[in-house]
Amino acid sequence: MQKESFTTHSTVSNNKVIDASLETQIPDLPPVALDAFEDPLDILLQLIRKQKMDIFDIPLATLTAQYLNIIESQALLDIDVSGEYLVMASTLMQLKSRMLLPRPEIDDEGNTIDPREALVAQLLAYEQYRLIAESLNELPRMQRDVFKRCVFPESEQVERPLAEADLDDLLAAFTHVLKRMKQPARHRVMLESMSVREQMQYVLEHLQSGSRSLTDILAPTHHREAWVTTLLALLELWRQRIIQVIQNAESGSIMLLLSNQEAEEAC
Amino acid sequence: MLAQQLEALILASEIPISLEKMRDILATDRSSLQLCFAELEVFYAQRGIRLMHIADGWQFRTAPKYAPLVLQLWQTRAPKISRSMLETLAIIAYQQPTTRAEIEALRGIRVSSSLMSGLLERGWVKIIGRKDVPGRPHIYGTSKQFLSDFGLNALHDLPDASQLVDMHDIPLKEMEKI
Amino acid sequence: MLAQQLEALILASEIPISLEKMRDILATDRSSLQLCFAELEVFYAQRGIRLMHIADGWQFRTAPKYAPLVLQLWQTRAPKISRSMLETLAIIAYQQPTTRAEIEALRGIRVSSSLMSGLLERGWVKIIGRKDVPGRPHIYGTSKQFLSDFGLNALHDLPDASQLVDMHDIPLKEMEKI
Repeated sequence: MQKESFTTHSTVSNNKVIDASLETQIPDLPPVALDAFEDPLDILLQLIRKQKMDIFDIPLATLTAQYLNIIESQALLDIDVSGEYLVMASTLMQLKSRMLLPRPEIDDEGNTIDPREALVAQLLAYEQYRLIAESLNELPRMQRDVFKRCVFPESEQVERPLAEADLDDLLAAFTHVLKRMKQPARHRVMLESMSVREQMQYVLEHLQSGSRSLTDILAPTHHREAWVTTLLALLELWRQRIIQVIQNAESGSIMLLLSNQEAEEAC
Repeated sequence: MLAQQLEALILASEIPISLEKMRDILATDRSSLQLCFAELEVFYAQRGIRLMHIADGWQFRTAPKYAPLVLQLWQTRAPKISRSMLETLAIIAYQQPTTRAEIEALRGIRVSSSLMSGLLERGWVKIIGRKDVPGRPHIYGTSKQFLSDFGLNALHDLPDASQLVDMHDIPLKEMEKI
Repeated sequence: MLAQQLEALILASEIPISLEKMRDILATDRSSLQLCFAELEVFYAQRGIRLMHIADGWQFRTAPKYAPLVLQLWQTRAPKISRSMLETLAIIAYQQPTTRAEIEALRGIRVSSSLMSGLLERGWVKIIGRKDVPGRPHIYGTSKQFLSDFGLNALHDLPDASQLVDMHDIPLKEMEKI
């Protein structure tokens, strides 16, 4: 085990200073190859696995020194990014100092607490998700490994409807409401300032008790901006899949409902 | 082997794929390709999907005799405009005149030509020129049809762009709370 | 005959078409359909296009081995996903329903809004509700699109993770300090 010849305290506060001499102070730094944005847990895992450390008995002093050395040499300039690394550094140092307590910490039942326990659990869980991410990456993925048909011409006997019926119908219904209200075409005075966000809230409130028809939702509004804003709010809620838009029959009424309501009903 | 390669290319292609294009990609000679296409045509002649020669290219299409079935499919479920198409339309509406590269930059993912041609076909988007940069990319804008379909009188009737920014901020702001 | 009808319907549908939908359109019983699908799967197993059972439906897709050829059609590279995005997706897939705080506890770092909105934008992840705790954080889950894009039939087809540490076994309180 190498001697720690620098104080961890000054290392952290000088994090952005590249000090090449530090590297020579830890001669047996393992060969850890880092991408530009390797996460703190990645660095720790690589250090532990490459050096075949016992993850259930991590030599904290060594690991902390190596970790600090690595983040030093990475010279992370982005404060947001480097912040994450510094938080981990301070966690490691805090754990290290807790390990040095003359009397071990004891839980309610009188068992000794290993301060490293939480970190180890997190490392193990994280390591599993890294492996899962790799296996996800190996699945045949659409647009990378497999491709599907993206245009749909059928035999001449089939005339495929032009576009998505629901959106068309949604917009058609909207223009229909406009016409019915006989809104002057050139009316452009819009003093009332409405936000899409407010309208989203309004729509969600009205859907709490169950599904409502589009006409119901649009009925209380009286001018063009309100309709446009409400429509945008609907589209946005739909896009985020918070609501569902359902039309059972062609030119039938369009029903809106909360996505999770349907999910609950399906259960 | 060649037949399988052709099948994959034909299924994935956005336009009827020509013999020349196949030759370029597969580095094969014309006559082997022609032979192979003939074999494939026979192979699919009795299937529900057919290999058809259309507009100087090859494409898979449903067999004509199953047209009533396919129509039934659309009766119960109308074809959908994808979310990506809707989003692209919104970007074009607010950013016009704009290019595919700009749309891609905003969406952060590739915008396929089938998506663009879908919007063009639907009549909501039109090509209004070419940008004077290398490659001379198309410049897109929304059409009259778009305005009329969305019940808008003119483009400045589109809800304020500041509201749009508002809209895009919602998920992000909400997330910050977590 | 049934096989040909199925082929036509599968080719014409833009999303994987379910057995129930087929049953409705063709007025056939489940077991004949299943038998027929099994036969078709075998029929296409050696072709350049494959019949695949995905997201609870059936779809024709190109065989994975021809991906490099197909990519030549567009002269683009396959879109790449960052490792952090895949890790976050993996956590959501296996821990769903889950919140951003839980994801952050597992990954040990803050999960950026752009990462979450990237997953939402791709349609792989959706907000399925809000958690009834202060701040009412979003609850995330994976979508049908996720299954479809990763070629999975259902969530239980995800790569085996029987050894998976249950999130709730991790002392989260401790983690928050980290």
